[in-house]
Amino acid sequence: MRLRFSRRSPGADVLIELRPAGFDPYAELQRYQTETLGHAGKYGATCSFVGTMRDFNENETVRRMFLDHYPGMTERQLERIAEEAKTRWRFLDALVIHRVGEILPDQPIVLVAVWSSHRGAAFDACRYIMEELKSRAPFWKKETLALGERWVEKNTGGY
Amino acid sequence: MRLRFSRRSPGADVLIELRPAGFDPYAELQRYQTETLGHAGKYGATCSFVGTMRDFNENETVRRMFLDHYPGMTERQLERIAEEAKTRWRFLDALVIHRVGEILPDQPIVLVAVWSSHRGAAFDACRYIMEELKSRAPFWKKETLALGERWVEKNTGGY
Amino acid sequence: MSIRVRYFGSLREKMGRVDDILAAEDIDTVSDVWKAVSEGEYLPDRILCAVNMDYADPDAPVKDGDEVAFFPPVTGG
Amino acid sequence: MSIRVRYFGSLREKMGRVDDILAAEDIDTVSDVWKAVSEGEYLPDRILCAVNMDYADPDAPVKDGDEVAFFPPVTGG
Repeated sequence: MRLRFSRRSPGADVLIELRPAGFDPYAELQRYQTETLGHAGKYGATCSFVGTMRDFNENETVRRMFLDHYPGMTERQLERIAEEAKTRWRFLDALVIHRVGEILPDQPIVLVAVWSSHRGAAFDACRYIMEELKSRAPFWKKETLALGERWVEKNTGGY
Repeated sequence: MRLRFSRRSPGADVLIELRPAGFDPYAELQRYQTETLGHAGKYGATCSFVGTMRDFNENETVRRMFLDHYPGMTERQLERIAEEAKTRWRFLDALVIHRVGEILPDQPIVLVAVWSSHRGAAFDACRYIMEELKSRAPFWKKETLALGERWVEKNTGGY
Repeated sequence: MSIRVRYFGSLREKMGRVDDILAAEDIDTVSDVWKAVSEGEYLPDRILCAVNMDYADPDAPVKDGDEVAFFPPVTGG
Repeated sequence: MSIRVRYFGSLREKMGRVDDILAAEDIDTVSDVWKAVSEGEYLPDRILCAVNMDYADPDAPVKDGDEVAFFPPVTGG
């Protein structure tokens, strides 16, 4: 699912994608910047965040994970979050990629990147999108442990 | 100049490099993560920042730039900044790459990346290193305009 | 009237089903929907609600054709 | 005594040289170094100072063999 909103709000483009298969966040950044981003020479700052699956959580070894989501609502909420960020900070473009389905340790779960003229906006908007995503985007993690499975109960705050 | 401090302070490694030639920050991140970083499955968060040369500054078109530095002191100050970050936040590894010499618009100037277990530390430490670098690391930019040259007078704050 | 009720995450497993179609006439709010699908229980504080894919309060109104969803706190990212 | 004095950025162009070697005996502080290389001027507020590659105040002591540097505000990143 690829959701691109093209300059609907003043200034910024945002691409939001849900991915059922693994992705390389740095190859994505490179490709997006080269092929999609229309601002060569205009952006001075890019802040990106990559969330990666760890092989442990709350003192237990985690073998793999299933990421449930709510098709339609997940994309809509990510879009809302990006729109809010656009009203709060001046940036040129943003990219959000989030995995769904089966994930293995060391695989990327989420990439958020923001391109802007000045670094403050890039850092602030990237972090805002990440934090809001963590608290509002409808995703649910189920971990497979050495013995049995468990749903992750709650995300912790990131500030 | 490649400066790696290996677990001198508890926990974190840091690699600092000055580069006389262009570099691709996302290829560097990918390579560093694959070849150097010894924490597969342990880091859940990576925050990175890339500063890119713009083709304008203070209402003037900038054709190219020369980045002067103070060999020895520049590396030492970057090392100090990274050490301070290590005492303030818990992270696993950090990478700082900074260009020196002739730079063209759209080329990367600086990459700062921080790997940690939790996202708050990655964001905070990455931004701290960038801000301190901007105010304390001995680099000086001289811009070539359509007519003539000028030294950049001062960096602006990023918060 | 007809309301589709969907469940996600651990709540889906607790409910033992992915959705319900409600046809009852005496449903005005999200809370009423929950009571109808849970044999009269009150909506637990920690369960989040959405109407037509937007977050909604328990006392938000629902109408014929709406899609109502219930799910635990989100854990993406 | 012998002190190497280095200049960077725009200050290097203003000084018209990359460094000086000071041999004077009556130099105790960074300010004294500046006066010696600038024909008695006071150190401008905006010029930063380093002794042996660490930032230093104008009244920081200098000794034989030190490397002292003067430069404008930094503009990297």
